[in-house]
Amino acid sequence: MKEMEKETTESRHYGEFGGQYIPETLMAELDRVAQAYDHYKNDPDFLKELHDLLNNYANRPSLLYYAKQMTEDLGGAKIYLKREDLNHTGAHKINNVIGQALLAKRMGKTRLIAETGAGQHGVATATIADLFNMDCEIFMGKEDTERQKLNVYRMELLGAKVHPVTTGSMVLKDAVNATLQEWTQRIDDTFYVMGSAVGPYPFPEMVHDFQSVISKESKQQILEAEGKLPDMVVACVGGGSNAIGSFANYIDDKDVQLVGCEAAGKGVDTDQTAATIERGSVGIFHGMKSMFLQNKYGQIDKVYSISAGLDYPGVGPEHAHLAELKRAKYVGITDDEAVNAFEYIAKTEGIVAAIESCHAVAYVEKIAPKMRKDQIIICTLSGRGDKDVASIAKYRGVNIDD
Amino acid sequence: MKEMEKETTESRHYGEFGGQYIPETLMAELDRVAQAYDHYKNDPDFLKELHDLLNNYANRPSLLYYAKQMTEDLGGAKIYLKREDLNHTGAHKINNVIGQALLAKRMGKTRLIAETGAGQHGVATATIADLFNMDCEIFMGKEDTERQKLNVYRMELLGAKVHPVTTGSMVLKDAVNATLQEWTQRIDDTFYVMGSAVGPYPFPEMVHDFQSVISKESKQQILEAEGKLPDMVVACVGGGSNAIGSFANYIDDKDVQLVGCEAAGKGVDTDQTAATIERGSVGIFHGMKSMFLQNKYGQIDKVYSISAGLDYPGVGPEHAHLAELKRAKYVGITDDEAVNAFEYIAKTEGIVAAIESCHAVAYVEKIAPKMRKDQIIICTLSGRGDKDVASIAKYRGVNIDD
Amino acid sequence: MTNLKQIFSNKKAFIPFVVADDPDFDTTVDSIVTLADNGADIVELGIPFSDPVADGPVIQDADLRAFAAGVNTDVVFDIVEKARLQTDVPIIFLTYLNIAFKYGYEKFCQKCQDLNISGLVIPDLPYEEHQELKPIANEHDIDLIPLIAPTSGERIEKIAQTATGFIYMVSSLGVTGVREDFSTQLKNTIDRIKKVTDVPVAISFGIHSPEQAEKLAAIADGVIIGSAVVKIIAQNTANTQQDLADYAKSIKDAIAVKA
Amino acid sequence: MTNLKQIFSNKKAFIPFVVADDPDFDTTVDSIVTLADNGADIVELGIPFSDPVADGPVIQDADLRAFAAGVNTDVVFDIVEKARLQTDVPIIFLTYLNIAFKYGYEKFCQKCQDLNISGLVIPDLPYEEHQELKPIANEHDIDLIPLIAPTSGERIEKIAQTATGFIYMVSSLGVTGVREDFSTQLKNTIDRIKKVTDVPVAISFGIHSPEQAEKLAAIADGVIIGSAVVKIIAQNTANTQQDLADYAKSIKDAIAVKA
Ligand SMILES: Cc1ncc(COP(=O)(O)O)c(C=O)c1O
Ligand SMILES: Cc1ncc(COP(=O)(O)O)c(C=O)c1O
Repeated sequence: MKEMEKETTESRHYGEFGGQYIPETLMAELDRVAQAYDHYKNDPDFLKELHDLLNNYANRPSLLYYAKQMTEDLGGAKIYLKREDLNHTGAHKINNVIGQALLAKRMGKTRLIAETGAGQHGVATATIADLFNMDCEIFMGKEDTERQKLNVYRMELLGAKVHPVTTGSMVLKDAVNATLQEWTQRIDDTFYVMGSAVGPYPFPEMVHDFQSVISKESKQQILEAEGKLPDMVVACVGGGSNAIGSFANYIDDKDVQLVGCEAAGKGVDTDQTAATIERGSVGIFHGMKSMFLQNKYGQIDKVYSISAGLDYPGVGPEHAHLAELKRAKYVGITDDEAVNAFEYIAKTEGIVAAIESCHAVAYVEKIAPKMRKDQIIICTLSGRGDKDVASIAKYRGVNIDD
Repeated sequence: MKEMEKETTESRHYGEFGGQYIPETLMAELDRVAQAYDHYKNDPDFLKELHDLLNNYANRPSLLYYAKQMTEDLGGAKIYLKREDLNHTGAHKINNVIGQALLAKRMGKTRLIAETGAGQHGVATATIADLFNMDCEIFMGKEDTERQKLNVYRMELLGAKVHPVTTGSMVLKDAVNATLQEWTQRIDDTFYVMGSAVGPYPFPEMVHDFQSVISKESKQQILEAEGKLPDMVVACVGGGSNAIGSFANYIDDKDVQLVGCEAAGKGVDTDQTAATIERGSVGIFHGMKSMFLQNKYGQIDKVYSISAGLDYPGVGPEHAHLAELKRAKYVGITDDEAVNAFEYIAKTEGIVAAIESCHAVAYVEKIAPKMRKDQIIICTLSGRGDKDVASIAKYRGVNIDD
Repeated sequence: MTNLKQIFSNKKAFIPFVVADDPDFDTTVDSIVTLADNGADIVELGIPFSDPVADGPVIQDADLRAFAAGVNTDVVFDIVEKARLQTDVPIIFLTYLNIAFKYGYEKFCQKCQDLNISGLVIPDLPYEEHQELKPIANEHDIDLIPLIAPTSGERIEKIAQTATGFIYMVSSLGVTGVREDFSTQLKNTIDRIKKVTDVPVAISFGIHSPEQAEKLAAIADGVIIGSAVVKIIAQNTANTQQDLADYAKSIKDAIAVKA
Repeated sequence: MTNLKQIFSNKKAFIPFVVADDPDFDTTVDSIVTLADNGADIVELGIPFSDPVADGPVIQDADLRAFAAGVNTDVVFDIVEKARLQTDVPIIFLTYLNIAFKYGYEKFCQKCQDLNISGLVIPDLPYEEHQELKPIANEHDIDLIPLIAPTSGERIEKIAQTATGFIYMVSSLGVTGVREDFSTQLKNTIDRIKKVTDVPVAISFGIHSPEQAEKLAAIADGVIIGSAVVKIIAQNTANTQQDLADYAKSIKDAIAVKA
């Protein structure tokens, strides 16, 4: 966990981004979390338990899989897939949740709260709450609870209480609002498990650190397999947790291109988009200064993507900074491109990948043929796509209702 | 793969069970399969490719997970879970499919056919067909295609052609019939990938061998973790593939109790059951002599279980033999018990396990408290339960339709 | 052993197939008698099985009609008993092994002997397993009629050498059904059989018209006609027995010309 | 700096809160004037934000009504301009930082100064980040009014020491709303504040009845009443302005007695 120490120095801000724009009611608690994290991130005992859980519960390390069929079919760069879909609960989310929940436990908390959009982060949080014998309450936009009844039931199955949020547009951002409010009202025994690399310091840092296991492993794995670093790392970007985890250990390797794939929805230039970095502007929301989709008066936009996990009007501050520095590049991928990629990777590799992850796959399909055969791409498959099969069928006009 | 050589000697029959009760049209091809398998099972090249795929595609070895919460809650034997649910595609089925498809490839076949009940084996077969660039056709009872539209779409997504079978009761056994018929009509380029440890020789042997990686790993893992063998190994039994794989490397260790959990449906003594060994009688069907649920004239019964994967009127011949020898014990677990176990393991360990696997978990819940704390149970979690959440909700009267 | 082999000695044999109890008890009795009276040399009676893997849709449907009528193994025996009051035609059973196994091989064969059943055709009992039934059948003067397929390859000689009664030759790949073309391997296969045995060879699967029957009778010792006969019975009209009689006669004539 | 601090010098201040453009432009202008005319010492005007994380349902609903009326930052400035024709009551804005940020801090503060806005309450701008706005606000004679909560702990002194205008004391855990009980830590917190600064302390969050206002005014320098006022406006009847006037008077009376 060396990279942690390094990456976290001076990370309350990332250039002009980041910070702690959060009600005073929470500030003292945020300080406590930050201090606790500062302590535990260097605590051998904490790190041992974290690694033990990552390996023996989350099923890490995840495979770095050489996608032979895709590589041959696309006829350019060699493609490796970092298989976060093979984690317990089926996505990268668990890496972060284990870390934060472990910190909560060390801080003496007995109750976890979290926001969720489609339910992935809620399920991951409910899962770890079981493992740690903690109470768990999940806040989810009412519209999302209705679209995702199955995931609501799944969370309840795992023993979590799910609160439908009826304020605002009743989707993910409103769930974040509600979770923050809940935290305001009860901090003594409660820890807010943030679902992505967003929010006020120290959340973006923690999430960065806990997810950086992705690139820590992939770097080792690619060196073993190929004896050299990749030329490009590609990951999808919702709040940016799997992407920052995929990038972290390559940020100082200037020759490694970093590409984040945002959800362009119906198109970057339409209203139905979630391409924050391309289409958004600097703003302050959900505790951080970063890029947001917002109108000229700073009201946060409703956003759209076929992918529930990318359907967020903001992005983690470190990504905003990497974009500004041009250290990473951010591209929009439309619903159509992502759905095509979903089908493509299923047919070529036999992998049903999350529609979120397929935004990254779609970019690989575009870029790999333009690269040389001795070049290497690592693409993070952030999750599995079982959850998406029904909506892809609907998108294709196939009726799959029972 | 040493255990392969050992276990397969003289396994055309298992005591009075097994054999090759199959139309003459298929016999020569079956012989070719048997001969090819006899050759390749000792071929270092074949074994190397097999292991490579198991490790780098199927995500093996699977975790042997110490279920601390369950152990503490039940207060008896130490419980370990063999986590086949963490395999790519989410169940043990892939182990076998990789093996058989690899054999098919070596035999020069270019087309895989398979039966499927709920769709698990069909999805696994379609997946590997993608990887090997083979054609794939799946036979599925029409009733099942209607109950499992999502899995039909999933197979199609993977590029397989799904044939609804309209003969007989239009469920799993009819799908087996139809696949056998299809094979009869086209053997030159086609391999029938059998989905469980059933059918005529050499299928039960092959499936045994390919699935025995489960116990090969678990034995090594438990010796590392505990320095001794388990006292009991528990697995659910549909056709018996995950169970035989879980038992294989312990069969000669007479002190290790082996327990197979059958689906008792509404109760072993009701008509709505699939508890083949407890309720069935010796018969000859689907190419094998084994135990079957049938009437006194030998007509095969309609069977029932909440679990689509255990809803089969027969069982693999090796299990019939192990039952006869009393080397393994077979117990019926009702729908109710399985659903309770589904909820129990979700709440205690944060694992949403397949309803099939939960038949084994239910037995562990009963037996562990009666065992000493220094005893050890290994329970195979044959698959993950994402596919079952909707039907469990329905079973509990919760409406989850979109 | 039985007299099955003799039947083929001076003519090409016509062996129609009927599913027992399709669509009811009396019709089957009538059908046996009609076929016997109109040229059938042997009647093959199918005992329905819940899962007839070796049969095509026409016979599967007949099985379903029989089950709807309440068929079971004892009912089939009763049908034969009733038919035996009107005809002595040689009868063979086609059924799946589990039917005989569950009845008890000994008891099943005893019952067959009592009813003067000459042979058993069991599609899911290949050479490798036939020892489990053959000795018992033989004790009761019943031939276990083996099947040979164009795909049998090296197995042909092995199977033919131990055959008694006749050999049931599967004429084309796939399950039973009415087909228009036949395997070209057919002649070769029969030649190979003839080299090792003088047990007659009857061809099944796919025969429909008198022309087809004639063509196949030229290379074999008899023809087995299943789906085409079952289809006539399936019509289940007042004319069915007459149609059956006409059809049987047309086949018998077609193969008799060449005899 | 501004004259905000002075307002508290000889009385307990009454600071009602109104959401701008709820339910429409004219009502807000009227409400400001009514409150000013009936005892409000400062009017706190909320600029609606799409995601008011620090507000409870009553104020969230008011925001929605304002958005329905087409509110934006410029509209809010227009409302103040219109109200300024009728009243000189000190006005402060409550808004979220992104509203000011997106407008441009400089431009936003200039506009405030032009309209004689005395202060800004920004719930998502804590001490740690306030340097990004405070210098600009101060240049334009605007107080950045800091919040202190019972949970602020060690932060109390740090925040109080740099406060200008007044301190916005959050009286109970949780978001804004009408509550019946108040934190017992309240008095202690105020004592700690008073030890390090003479900047007045006004209490917000949860005040509903004149009795509550009276009780809190006893320990603080002023009371801020949000949800209770917004609820009256929400009724939106012909009597609303009269109700507002009556309510303002009752609060003013309650706290005046003790002054
Ligand atoms: C599978 C998957 N990938 C990606 C994301 C996007 O989140 P992030 O950008 O934080 O990785 C989500 C969020 O739910 C997800 O479930
Ligand atoms: C998860 C799972 N477990 C168990 C089974 C039962 O099969 P078997 O007895 O061959 O392991 C199935 C069959 O579909 C399954 O999907």
